[in-house]
Parts: sequence; structure tokens; C-alpha cells
Amino acid sequence: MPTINEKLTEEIRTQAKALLADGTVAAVIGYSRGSLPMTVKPTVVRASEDCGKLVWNSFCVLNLANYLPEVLKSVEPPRGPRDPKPEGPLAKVAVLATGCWSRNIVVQTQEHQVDRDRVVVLGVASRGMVSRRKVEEQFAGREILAVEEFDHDLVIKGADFEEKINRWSVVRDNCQTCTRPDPVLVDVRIGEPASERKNPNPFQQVDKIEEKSSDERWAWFTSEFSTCIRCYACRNACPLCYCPTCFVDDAKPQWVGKSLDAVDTGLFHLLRAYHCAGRCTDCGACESVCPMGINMRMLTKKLNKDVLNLYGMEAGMQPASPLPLTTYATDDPQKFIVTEAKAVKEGE
Amino acid sequence: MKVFRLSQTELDNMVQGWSQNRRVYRPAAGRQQSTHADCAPGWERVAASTPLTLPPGPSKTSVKTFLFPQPETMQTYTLKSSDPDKGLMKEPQKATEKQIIVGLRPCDARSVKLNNLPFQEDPFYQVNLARTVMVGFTCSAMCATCFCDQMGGSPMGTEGLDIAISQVDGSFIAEVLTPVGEELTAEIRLTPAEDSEINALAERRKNSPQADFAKLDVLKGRDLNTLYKAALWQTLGESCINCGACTFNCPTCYCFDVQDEVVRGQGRRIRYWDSCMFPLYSLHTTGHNPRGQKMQRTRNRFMHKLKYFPERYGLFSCVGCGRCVKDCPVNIDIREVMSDLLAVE
Amino acid sequence: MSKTNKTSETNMTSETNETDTWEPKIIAFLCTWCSYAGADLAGVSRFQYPPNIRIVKVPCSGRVSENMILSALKSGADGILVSGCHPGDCHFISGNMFARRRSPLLGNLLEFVGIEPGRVSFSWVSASEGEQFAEIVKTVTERVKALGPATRLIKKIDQAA
Amino acid sequence: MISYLPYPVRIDEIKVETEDGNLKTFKLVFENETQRKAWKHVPGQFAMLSLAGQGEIPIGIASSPTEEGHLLFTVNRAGKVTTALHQMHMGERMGVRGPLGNGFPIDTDMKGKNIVIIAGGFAVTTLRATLIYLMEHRQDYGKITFIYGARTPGMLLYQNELQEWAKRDDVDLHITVDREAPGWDGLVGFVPTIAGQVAPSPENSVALICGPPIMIKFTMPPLEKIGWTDDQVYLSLENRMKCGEGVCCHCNVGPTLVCKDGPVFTRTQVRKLPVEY
Repeated sequence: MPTINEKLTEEIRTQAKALLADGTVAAVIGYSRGSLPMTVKPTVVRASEDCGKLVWNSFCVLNLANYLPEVLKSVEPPRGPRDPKPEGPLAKVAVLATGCWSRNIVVQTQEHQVDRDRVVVLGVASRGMVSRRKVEEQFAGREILAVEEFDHDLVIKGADFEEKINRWSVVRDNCQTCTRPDPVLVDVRIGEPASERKNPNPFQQVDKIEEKSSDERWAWFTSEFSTCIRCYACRNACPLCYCPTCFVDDAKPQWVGKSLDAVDTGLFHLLRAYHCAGRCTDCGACESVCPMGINMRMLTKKLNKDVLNLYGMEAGMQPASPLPLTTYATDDPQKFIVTEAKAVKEGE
Repeated sequence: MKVFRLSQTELDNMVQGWSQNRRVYRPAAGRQQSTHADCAPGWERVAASTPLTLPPGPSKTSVKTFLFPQPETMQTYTLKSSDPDKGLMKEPQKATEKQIIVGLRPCDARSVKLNNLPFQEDPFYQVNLARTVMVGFTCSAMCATCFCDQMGGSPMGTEGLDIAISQVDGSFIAEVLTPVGEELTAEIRLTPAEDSEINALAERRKNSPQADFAKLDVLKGRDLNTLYKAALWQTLGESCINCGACTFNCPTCYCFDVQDEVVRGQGRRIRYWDSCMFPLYSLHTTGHNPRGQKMQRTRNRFMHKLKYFPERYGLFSCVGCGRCVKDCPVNIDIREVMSDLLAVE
Repeated sequence: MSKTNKTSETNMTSETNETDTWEPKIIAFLCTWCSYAGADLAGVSRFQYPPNIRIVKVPCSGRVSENMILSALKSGADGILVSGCHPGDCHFISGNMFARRRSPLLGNLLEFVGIEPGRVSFSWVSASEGEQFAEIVKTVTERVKALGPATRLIKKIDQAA
Repeated sequence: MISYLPYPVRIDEIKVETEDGNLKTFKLVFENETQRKAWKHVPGQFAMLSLAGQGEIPIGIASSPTEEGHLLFTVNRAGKVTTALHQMHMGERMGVRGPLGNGFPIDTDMKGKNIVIIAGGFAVTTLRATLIYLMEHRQDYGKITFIYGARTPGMLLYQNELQEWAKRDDVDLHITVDREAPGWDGLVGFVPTIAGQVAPSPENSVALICGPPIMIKFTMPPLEKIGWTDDQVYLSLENRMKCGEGVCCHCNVGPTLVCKDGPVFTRTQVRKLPVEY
């Protein structure tokens, strides 16, 4: 009996093949098999005969929306920076999208990075992606040589061991707290739709940190980010980070120093997170790709919580309305605003 | 060459003994909660009562951080108008204190030698090299991501090490390879290894995977432009996200950038790791970027390791530690790149 | 205008602060249309306010990005004040409204990582509110004084290393 | 052993070269007498100009080794360091690290030959150094042809010197501007056109060409037509650089490091390289 993911893989291949074969799309962004257990390669398929290499499994942790603007550009006829946009409709690109990735596509559309009409969303409901790090931590000191995936279990194999573990126990934190596994955009449905998950408090991890004292929070912050090597994998894996020149690369003025100074590293992460405020869909790509295992998602999650509580918005859920920080209301909260002499902050 | 046999306790005592009056570092055990001020991520100062056990494979981050620290202060200066030395660059006092690195693997030890080729004339690297003692652990087995044998190393290799420690059924055989290593072992009473143990180790070394250049050396003879124009770069560049995870964890990536930092009138010029994966790396002031596309940057990294570096220095700039294979967010596997390159017509 | 006087300049450059003589350094980003004019009026009308603020004139409070605020903190500012026109009075119609929208997010995020509440403040001061400007600077200065010198997120460079 | 420590120098003179004010020539004198004496460079080499608190930039040395006692650098205001440099005053301290790179083959391939120098825009700096050097050692070289073009008369560098050189009969000088301009009675036309008209003979000759890539591209065909080969043509490449000593890898063009193997290459060498400059 094929597993759910095997069935989805089959369906993805069939749909991708059909889309490429009849010329609906010029490229399909998906995943192919990785060279190590628990890895996959993001892949752009441009020919229908190559669709056989597409796969779908529990290790698809990178957000494919990240590739979308560039692949869209690659299927356009080449033109110089000052040349006019070519006449007529441009070629389309199909992309696999789960709940959070599809919301990123919504954000990209809102920010005019992606032309919605040129995207065919292959919507697939996410069952939660497995954190490779969580699995490796469970098997610390032992080398994992193969991982076999079943619907609810993973079988981890090494040279001298074979163990079965529950899949959900090693699913990434962001997937475990996710309430919207089903894509908000679907042009071609892959598999069955998923219903909204109940989660009374998706921000539990954030709350735990908020409960700490100021000193404890500072201690947490400095220790959490102390192992950062400034490789910028978190930034580059993020579909929101498309600035041609990132603030860390600015030389005039130089906002953030570039070496492994604790302050510079901290500032980088604070600013990176802040730049995602109101736009982050908590896809967890940043955390998954970090080679040092830093949980930088806590910062964006905190911002997500604030955006939801203060402005009632979640990224990618209101395609018609502007992004939270590109609009305002006359009665916005004045928490940090000193209104008069001896002013007390609102809410204190 | 002196060879000793140590039990786990003796080994721990020896390392802790060194740490009494020297800086001794080891790969961090598990996920780090914090890093020492003098210590790079992935490594920790040896403290009393931490038994030295290493997981298989190389440490999380490479040993280059001790020889080519991130950042290294190149010059210091003041910008205060009252100071007659305003704007005068001064070289900082170079640290000469010995540092002992315990627990690096043969691949990392080889990387120090490889980096020494471009850094042959570099004052900072040479000072650090002179003050670093490397106490390495040979590998009993190769991990699935290891390929040191293909790159000219071997899991039981001792090249570049001062002391090589090999695990032999529950105890350890320490081979003292250099005068510095002898100095370190001279202060402790150690049991010399039996001849049979030395022979057994030699036998094991003989049977372990040996450096095999034959397959890859073919690349050296290939035409640079053919490889440069190969179609594989396009596919590879398309999935690469151009982060620096591979370059920063790579023991043999040695590019650096130079920056000035000024805080309240006091300044320093530092050098720190850079990555050819970043667009800024090659960007001209005019806005022109010779490697403006993702694909070009991905290509540059692999071409540098497998073609440009060998053309200059005769050896591949890779030791086969497999860190980039493990850490790449999009699973770009240098072993696959190498076999694809070999297949390029 | 309260430009940096001699004592404050030495304060800015001195590496260590004696606790008893310590005076906070507060960077004030003032919008040129309202708050800067308000500060001017405070000076002209001779309303006394603490000399702890260093004014950076900006075209609009909406222009003040998180990069600017955080690099001021990094450079050793003990407090930050961002001040613009009253809601509805913005020279650019809505710049200050965007600033207000962003303010709690940045403020909360800084508190979340352990920066003491009160280091970063925002305010509205119109060109006619010289007295109010003086009062707000007093409040902010007192608040920062109560917190003591900033120690977190301040970049230090090691000269010896 | 490499030293990354710049020599302290002081700005002795600043001259605004062009009408737009974006190019200034800085005359730098060494603070330290021993360092001044130890400094030896070849035309075509470059040096790192170092500004404390700003950074370092690679700039071609505009003075000839024969102009002893000082160094000249003509700098275009473009980025962070050059902007800061343009704001500096006479008497202020900065740093110079070098000389770096290989320079033109004045003692080898150029010796005894006719020299054709073709320059466009502010790339003329190291060629000025070369020309002055050649004139000081006039007997060692054959005919010297100097073709130099700028957008407008006001954008020509070293105008006083150009006038002096024009008076000499041992240098064949062709100065051109892109368009007719009031008060300009010299040549008008792009450098490639003028090079085609001058048509220097390739016989026993070497050409040094520096300028914007587009100029080099169009200058080659007319030269090739009259028999110039790639081996006779020397170009100077530039790339982003950090160390200048062949360590940091920033300036690599394929396996070649511009800072160490270059910046001067023959066109034959350049053709073999991937186009990463």
C-alpha cells in the first residue's frame, strides 16, 4: 500500500507532466530526491520528461515561494534593464505550495514581486514537515544512514540499529503549532484538502519567553544567537528577503558590523526579523536551514503575535487588504507614545 | 616517535592537565548554549570534568577558526582629533600564547596545510599557526558524508598533527609526532605502548581507506573553459540559495573581507570571513558585478576548489570532511558535483 | 537649540561613565515640520529642559527606520526619542501614522529580547508646543535616568585583540 | 612576509582635475623617510589607499617612479572611501599600502620598441606614469604614440602636462574629445576612431590600452585590421579587491588573481580567462 506521500508524489508528477506537456507552464518548481537521508533538493523542472524526478515527503522544509520571482524571470524572454516589458502574456510557472508557502505567494503578490496570473499553484495540504535536527538530536552520536517514511512513523536506520519513531514527535515546531495547513491559493489541487487545525494558543513558545524577566530574556537572546556564524542562510532561505541590497550589506551607512560580534549578530537578527513583521507566515525555513541550529523563529513569531493582537492581521490571509505595515488606522495603539508630561504608557 | 597507551581517564587527565595553564579547546558537545569570548561557535574551552568523547565524523565547525579567526584585528587606530596619532594605523600586539586544539579530525589537520598555501606569506596566519598545537583524533570509520580518501587524505592519517590519538578497543594510542607534541607529553607520566599495539595500529592504518587521487586527478588535466561552460552549473545555480553555510563551515574556504569599525573615536580594521556566494563579494563600485548571477557564484565556489586552486597550488582545495554536504540547505552535494564534472565532455 | 556642548562631547567620547556624574545620552529623531519646530520654540520661549538629548532632524517621523534606532542604540545611546506631528497633522499626510503603526512592534520586540522598557519612546509634538516638548524631554530623560546607563546591544571593540 | 600595515602619508596637494569636480589628484608624501626611500614601483602598478575608519581602495599609481619623493593618485569619487577621500584636506594623514601588482613590462617586452598608448577617460592615470617614465628614459624606447580621449575638454586629466607634452617632438600626441565643444580646436571623435586614423604601425611595437570596456572593445578591430596581434596589446583589468596581495580571493578571474598576477595582462592572456571582470 503506498503511503500518503507516495500518492502525493505520483499526483504531483502527473499534474506537472500535464502542465508542462500542454504548455500551460514553462517550469515547475518542486523537489527532487536528496543525496542524504532527510534531505530534498529544490528543483526546477522545465521538460515534461523530467517530471519523474519530482518527489514529495516530510522533509520538504525549504519554502519554494523563495524561488518563484527568479524562476518567473527566467522564463521571460531576455531583455535589458531598460527594455520595455514584452507584449502579450508571459510564460507561467507552476509551484508546489502548502498553507504557509501559498500565503507567502499572496504576500509576494501584494508586494508586486510576483504576478499572480503567471503562477499556477499546485496546492498540497501540509501534514507537517519533519525537523531533521530533532531527529538527529534523538540519535545523537549515532550516524543515520537511511530514513524510511510511513504515514505516522519514521524508521531510522543506522549501521547497527533500526528504530521506529513517531512522525509527529519530530515534526517542526512551527508545523506543530500551525493552524492552517491547507493552501489559501489552489489552482491545481494535489491530494485531499485539510481542515483548519484547532490550536488554542499557537504562540505558547513566545508566551514562555515573555513570562521571563527582562534580564532572563536578555540572557536567552544572547545565548540563543551566540552561535550564529553569519552565513545568512536564514535570510536567503526566506521568500520575504528579496531586497537587491540587504541592510547588512549596506556600506553607506553601515548599519550592522559584519564580524562575529555578539552585538552585530544580535542586531542582524533583530532587524531581519523586524523586516518580516506582518509578512512572515511562520514557514520555518529560516530555522530549518540554519547550520548552527539557532531558533531565530522566536523573533518573527513574536512579531506575528503582535501583528495579530494589535492589528488583527495574519500575513497572506487578507489578499485584498494592504499589508499591516503599509496601512494604518486612526485608532492605532499608542503603547510607546509619551503623550504628555509624566505620561504613563498605555497598558501599564 | 613516542607512542603511548592511555585509558579514557588518563586521556581526560592529560587534557585537563594541559588546560591548567594553557588554552585548550575541544569541539563543543551537543548544542551550545553560549560561546566563550575567545572561542568560535562550535568549540569550547576545556573545563575540568568533561570527559572527552567525540561523535563520529568531523566537528560541527572547522578548525580554521583558530588559525584564521573571525574576526582578526589587522590594525587599530584612533580618530580623536586631540591625539597626534590620529589616523595612524598600528599593528596590534599579536597573541603568542599557545593554544591546544584537541579533537580535530585528520581532514581538518590537512586543511591547515592546504590553507597554508595561500597564507604562506600571511603574517596573521603564520603567527596563529606557530602558536597552535593540534591534538587530533583519527577516525575509526568514515561517515556517509566523508570522502577524505578521494581528496588525498585518509581517516587514519596523521598529516599536520602534533599528536594523533587513535581509539583501540576502549583505550587510546597516542602517537607523538612533533617536538611540540613531545613537550606536551613530557610533563605527564604515560605508559608507552607495547610493540604489539603499535603493530596493530599500523596494520589498521594500512587497512583503512587510503588516499586515492587517481579518480579526481583527471580533473586537473581537463580544459578549464570546458568545465567552466558545463551545463551543470545552470541547474546547480538554480537551486542554490547563495548563503554562506558551505563556505563558513568549510575548513578550506579562506576568502576574507576587510572592514573598518569605529566606536567612539577608537577604530580597528578587521578581516573576517567572506563568501564568494554573496553578490557583494565581487560587486564593483560602478554597480557592475562580474559574477552578478547566482549561477556564476555557485560555479565560482566549486571551480575554485576543484580547478582554480589546483592550477595555482597543485592540490584540490577540499579535504572531504563533508560539512558542506551536511549543512547545505538545498542539498548541493560536492561529491555529485565532482562526478558530474568528471562526466563533462 | 540644544546642540552638543563641550561637556556632552566629552561624555560621548569617554569610554567609562562614573555613576555619580553619569548623564544619559538620548538621541531624539525630530520631524522637521512639527517636533523640530517645537524644540525650537521651546528654546526661543526659554522653557528649560534637560540637555541630554541630541537632536537628529528627519523629514518625517515615518522616515525613522528601525535601522536608525538600533544603530543609535548600538553606538551607545541610553535612550531614543522619536517625535513627529500629531496624528492628522503630518506634512506628508500619513507618515506619522505609519510610524505609530510600527512603534509598538519595534518596542515590543526590543523588550522581548531584554532591552529595558523605556529606552525607546515616541511622542507627538506640534510646532506650537514648545512647553510640551520640554515636558516630554523631561519625562523621557527621567525615565532613562531611572534605568541607568544602557549596557545591552552596545557595540564595544576590543583594541588589544 | 606580507605586511598589511599601510605606510602613513600626508596629503601635500589636492588638485581638482575635471570640470565636474569628481576627479581629484592627491599628492602624497611619506611621513617616514626610510619608507619613502624603500618605495619602488613600476608604472602600471597600483596601491591601496587607506583611510582610517573608512577602508582601503586599490588605485593605480599616477606618478612615475622617476618623480621621486611623492606619489600621485587621481581618484574618481564613487564609493564610500573615495567620497571620504574627496572630503579630506591638505596636511591630513592617510595611508598607502603597496606597490601592488605587476605593472607594465617597461624593462622587458617594451624595451627598444615603439610604444602606443591608448587611454580613455580617467583610466589614463597609470598611463601618465608610464609616459613620464618613457620620456625620462627616452633613448630606451622607439617612437611613442599617445592617444587619449575624454568626453569633453573639461574632463581631460592633467591638462597642463598635456600642453607641455604637445610641445615635445619626441612624442606623438593625439588628444580627442567625444563632441565638438566651444574653445576646443583639437581632435573630435571617439578613441577607437582616432586610433583607426592614427593607425600606428604594429612593426616592433607594443600597445598599452586602458579605458572603459566598451572603448577597448571597439579599439581592437581597427588595430587588428592593420596587423596588430593580441600578444602586442597590454590591458589593465580591475576587480573588487580587499588584500591586494593574492590572498583574499576577491579579485579572481578564473584561476587568475588580478591583484597579484595582474592588473596588467596581454590580450592573449585575457582572452583565455572567463569573462568575470
